[in-house]
Amino acid sequence: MPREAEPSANEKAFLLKALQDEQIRLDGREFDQYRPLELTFGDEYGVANVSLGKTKILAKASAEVTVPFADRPLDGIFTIATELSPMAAPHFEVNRPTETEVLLSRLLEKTVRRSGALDTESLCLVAGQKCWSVRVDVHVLSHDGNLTDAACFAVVAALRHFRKPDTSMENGVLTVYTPAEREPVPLGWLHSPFCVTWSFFGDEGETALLDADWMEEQVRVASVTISLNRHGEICQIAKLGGVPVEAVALLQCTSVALTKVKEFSTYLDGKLAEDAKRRDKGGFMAELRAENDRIVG
Amino acid sequence: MASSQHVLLSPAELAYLHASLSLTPPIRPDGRSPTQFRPLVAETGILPGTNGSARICFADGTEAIVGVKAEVERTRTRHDFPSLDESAEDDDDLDDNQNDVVKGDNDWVEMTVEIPGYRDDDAGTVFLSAMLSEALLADGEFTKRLWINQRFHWKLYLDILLISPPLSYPLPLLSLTTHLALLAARLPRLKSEGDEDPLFDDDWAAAPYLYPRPSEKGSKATAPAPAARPPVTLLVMAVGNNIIFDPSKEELAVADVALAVSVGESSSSTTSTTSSKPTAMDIDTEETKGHNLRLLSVRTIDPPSRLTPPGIPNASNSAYGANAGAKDTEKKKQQQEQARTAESEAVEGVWKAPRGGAKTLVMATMVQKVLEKGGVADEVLDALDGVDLN
Amino acid sequence: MADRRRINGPVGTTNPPIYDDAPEKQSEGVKVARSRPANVIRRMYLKTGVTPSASGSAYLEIESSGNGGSGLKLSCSVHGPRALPRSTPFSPHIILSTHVKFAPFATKQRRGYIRDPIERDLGTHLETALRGSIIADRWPKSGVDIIISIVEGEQDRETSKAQGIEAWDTMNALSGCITVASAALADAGIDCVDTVAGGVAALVQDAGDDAAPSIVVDPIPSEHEKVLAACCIAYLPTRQEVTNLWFKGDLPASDMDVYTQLIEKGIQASKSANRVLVDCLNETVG
Amino acid sequence: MPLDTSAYSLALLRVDGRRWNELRRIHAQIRTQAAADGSSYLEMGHTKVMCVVNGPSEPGPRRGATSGGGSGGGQSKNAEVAVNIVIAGFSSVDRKRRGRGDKHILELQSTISQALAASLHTHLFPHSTINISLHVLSQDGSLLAALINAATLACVDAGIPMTDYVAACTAGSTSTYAANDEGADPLLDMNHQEEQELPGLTVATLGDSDRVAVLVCESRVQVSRLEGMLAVGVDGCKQVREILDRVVREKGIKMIQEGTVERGVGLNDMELD
Repeated sequence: MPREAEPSANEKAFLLKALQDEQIRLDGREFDQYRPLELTFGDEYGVANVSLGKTKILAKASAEVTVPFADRPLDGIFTIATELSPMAAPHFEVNRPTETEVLLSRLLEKTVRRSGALDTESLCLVAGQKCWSVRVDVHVLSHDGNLTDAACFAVVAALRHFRKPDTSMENGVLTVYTPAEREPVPLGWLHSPFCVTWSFFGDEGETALLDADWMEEQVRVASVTISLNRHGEICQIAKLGGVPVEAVALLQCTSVALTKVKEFSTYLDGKLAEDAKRRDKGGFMAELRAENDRIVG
Repeated sequence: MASSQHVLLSPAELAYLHASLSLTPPIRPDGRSPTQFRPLVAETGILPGTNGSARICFADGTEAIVGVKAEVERTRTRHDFPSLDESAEDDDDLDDNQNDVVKGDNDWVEMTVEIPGYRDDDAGTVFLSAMLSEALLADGEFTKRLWINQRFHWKLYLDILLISPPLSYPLPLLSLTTHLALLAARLPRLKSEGDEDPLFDDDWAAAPYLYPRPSEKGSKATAPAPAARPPVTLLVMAVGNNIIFDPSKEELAVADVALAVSVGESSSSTTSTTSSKPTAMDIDTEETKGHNLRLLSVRTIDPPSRLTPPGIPNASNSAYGANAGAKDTEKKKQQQEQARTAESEAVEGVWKAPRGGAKTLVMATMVQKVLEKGGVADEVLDALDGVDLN
Repeated sequence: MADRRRINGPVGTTNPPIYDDAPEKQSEGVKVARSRPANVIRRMYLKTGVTPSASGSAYLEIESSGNGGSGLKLSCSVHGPRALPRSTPFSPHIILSTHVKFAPFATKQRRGYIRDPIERDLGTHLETALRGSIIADRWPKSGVDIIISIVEGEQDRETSKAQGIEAWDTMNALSGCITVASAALADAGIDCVDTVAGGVAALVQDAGDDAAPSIVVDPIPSEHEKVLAACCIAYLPTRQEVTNLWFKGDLPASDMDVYTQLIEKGIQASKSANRVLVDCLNETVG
Repeated sequence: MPLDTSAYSLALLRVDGRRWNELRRIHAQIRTQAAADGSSYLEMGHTKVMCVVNGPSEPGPRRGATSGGGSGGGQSKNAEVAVNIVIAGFSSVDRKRRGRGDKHILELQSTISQALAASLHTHLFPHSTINISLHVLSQDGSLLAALINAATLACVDAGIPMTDYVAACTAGSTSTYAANDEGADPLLDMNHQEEQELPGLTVATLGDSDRVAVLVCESRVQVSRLEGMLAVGVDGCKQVREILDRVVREKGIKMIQEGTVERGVGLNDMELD
């Protein structure tokens, strides 16, 4: 098993000294500044490509009809699958979840699934017999720190962009329509949570940074991931151990996180609207119109 | 494998231990007699959230907790031949309700063993749990206790936790704890009748024990007949011809053979029903007053002694001049010859991991020592009787 | 644990069709009773060197009961002795690792690809049986893998799982595993003190309630009304030693004689199997 | 949400009769097991946990435990804190079996490991492992808090040097996330029923300070509620710390009185009162 390469002692010392004595980050960002966040959608519905600096994440949503769990007959199934492959960093192995992967998938689970962002009841087709199983696969293409925030953004973007096939129920017969028959419909979406991760440095965690890159993550002494939506609702907070941090500092982190989440939210809304405009050619009816371009042979 | 963890004893220590255990009578490192058990602390009913629970702490600090939990489960009707089942039994049902057959199924009991630091699909853990459940289910009587009516049964979950790190082979500890937990287990009293959906009495005090007590006031038993009890599994080992019970980790490290013997005790009433087979010996059992023991299972445990490092006899130890001046090929050949005999033949005072199996006679004696009247199983069961069950 | 490495079938269940005539046949109660004498084991076929890529291998087949059921077919391959991975701590002995796996199609109930507790349990028994026979200190710092696949587990088509005889079948499987692994070890040229072979004996109750229980070797559970107790023994004939003993059943403690007889019969069965084993090995050498 | 907690607004009493700032009964014991280097048993209400600590010792083969602190599997300059949690099948009302690969358990393990690694002086034991094994016998809310407290006690018993106690407790709020009422009260130490219905968080602080080692919130709650909950939680941690400290002192005094430990062997500053 290849071990994660550790930064050298000099690199660590340099980073810390710059941070604490000069108040400068290695890449020159402000302490509460994110790296440039970019989002592109794929040709298909439900594919979101997110890059945060050198961290790149692809999320793909898909849906299929299955049998609901016996103990929750009225709910659909919603799963988030995260896999860190050797593509992202050499120390990740397939089929052997590292701690990073477990924590990442738990965070996504708590942020998106348990906060009820997706209305799972709307996924039910026939109670106890048929339901949609919505699945988001998160692929980390490149790992340069702060996987959590990027992955969470990608998952939310992919789900909000996704359209599932339309269905109808007549006389007990369930019909699933192809995209050609009926325009696919978006998922029942309730709110959009985003993760904001603070990293702490110094003996008492007195320096707090947003969006730490890989190098900074190696040196940090603690971190807290706060998930919020733009209505100011906390969906999840996780400070899983590490050096203790003043409670007041955590409260400040939360309020800064709220402004960041509002920025994310606006950015995503804008991107979705842009993409919808690009796709909107008037729908199926427009295609049938005679004004369409004809291929003149 | 849990029995063969590393024993940190030198070959010299092993040889000494083996020698002292081979004496007649054997001298054990802690001065016990061959059949003597280590002292233990036991309590039951420690977890009010369970149907029955027990905790045992051995003198060496190993500790186990067992919780029994029961849930009502719908009995699956067999899909084998439904048409036959229904047509044949539907009309029977009406008049046969009183004496319908109480049947059990081994799936009604689920046992899990947790050993800290070991995965639950580790070979050793699986072996332990197979051994414990094998003994419990061997006579087919146990699952019948879980029968409620034709449509429902209790599903019994037995969770066996070893709290301490596995210092010695945990089998006897886990088995004794399970025994006590099952003895202390109670199921709510059934209020409904026949095959209707089961309804239970809320009064926990009225709940009957899974294994009914023999001499409770108000019970119809005229004589204090020995009641059925859950099985106990005992660890027995042999060094030479000496048979030693409840071996500690160090003793097990020099064992020639180790056996796990499961012994159950059935009440005389159930014996008479199960052993309608006229075995000649059964006639005596009916008469006896003591424990009505039954042999349920025997398994060989791979003794960790096979993995111990061997000592090197002086003859082949170069530090003692064994190889000095061995230059010509003649001598070398001789040396090899010597080495070979050294490898196969025991040298007094030099430890060698046991090879091969055990003589049948020794094995038979081991089992007999457990089972004989006034033997170790009798003693253990008597001692467990002394544990206060609340 | 979910099997994530393979594509699994769709969720949800379907009941298999049940044909009406099947129960008729069952209700007639046609049961093939045991035709062999009580102390004779079934015929078996053993061949070594079946897997060229392994250092040693063997194949064992035990004829079917003639009850429309299947026999036992086992294949064993031995890899090693070979160096242990560098991370393993020093061991003065060879480290055995045994894997017993039923093929998914070996029994009536489909077995998954991940080993279940029964298979792991069989592996432990096998390890105990073999470790007694191997001269382990001739290969310090090395390991050997013994892999057995049960290609066909013996099972009668007519008997259902409900009869609870599966537990006895595993004993027969274990005895086959021991014999075939012993042959494969010999084929691999790993030094043993003796060839170990497995044998099963059972205390059975035949049809008719008043018949006294009798002891038979190499029992086929479906041939008998009820199996009261059984034991599987791994025996080294020249040293007259037992390396593994597995007894299971329900015997009154006063019945020590029956227990002893059962063990003796088990040894007898093991000796018979050993004869086949030795013949097979002689054939290969000669 | 089957239960109605509106009763609280009437009498200001919670379902189990406590006021908003009351802890449940905490009962703890240390040195419960002879075989281990350190051990403890802790009850917070009906949540019952046992902890066994072994080490610092030579790192053995790694088996399923989640580790923190030293990254190099015991090869680093700091001791590795390996935590292993077993949640007994009988611990909850409805039996629910969790496998060892369960992500929730792995998360708990990692949290406890990293929380303790920051408080224990792991740099004193390079190339070694501290094995913490936790058993959950009964669950009634505040599980993570109980686990952290039990682990702290067991580490004290094992005599591993540490900065201070890591004490944990839970805090909640009477408002659900939807209701935006300002009159919502914070609650201290939630039981299982309250955890099911109300938003809450788990806080662990280091010793007497306001410094938060662990903060885990898994439910949806208005951001304005956070401050109140956090304040109550931190205050609760201080109370818990007092209780833990008392347990340790009482045990220490008893051991000196029984003559198990000689007074003065590294215990000079202990007051026998």
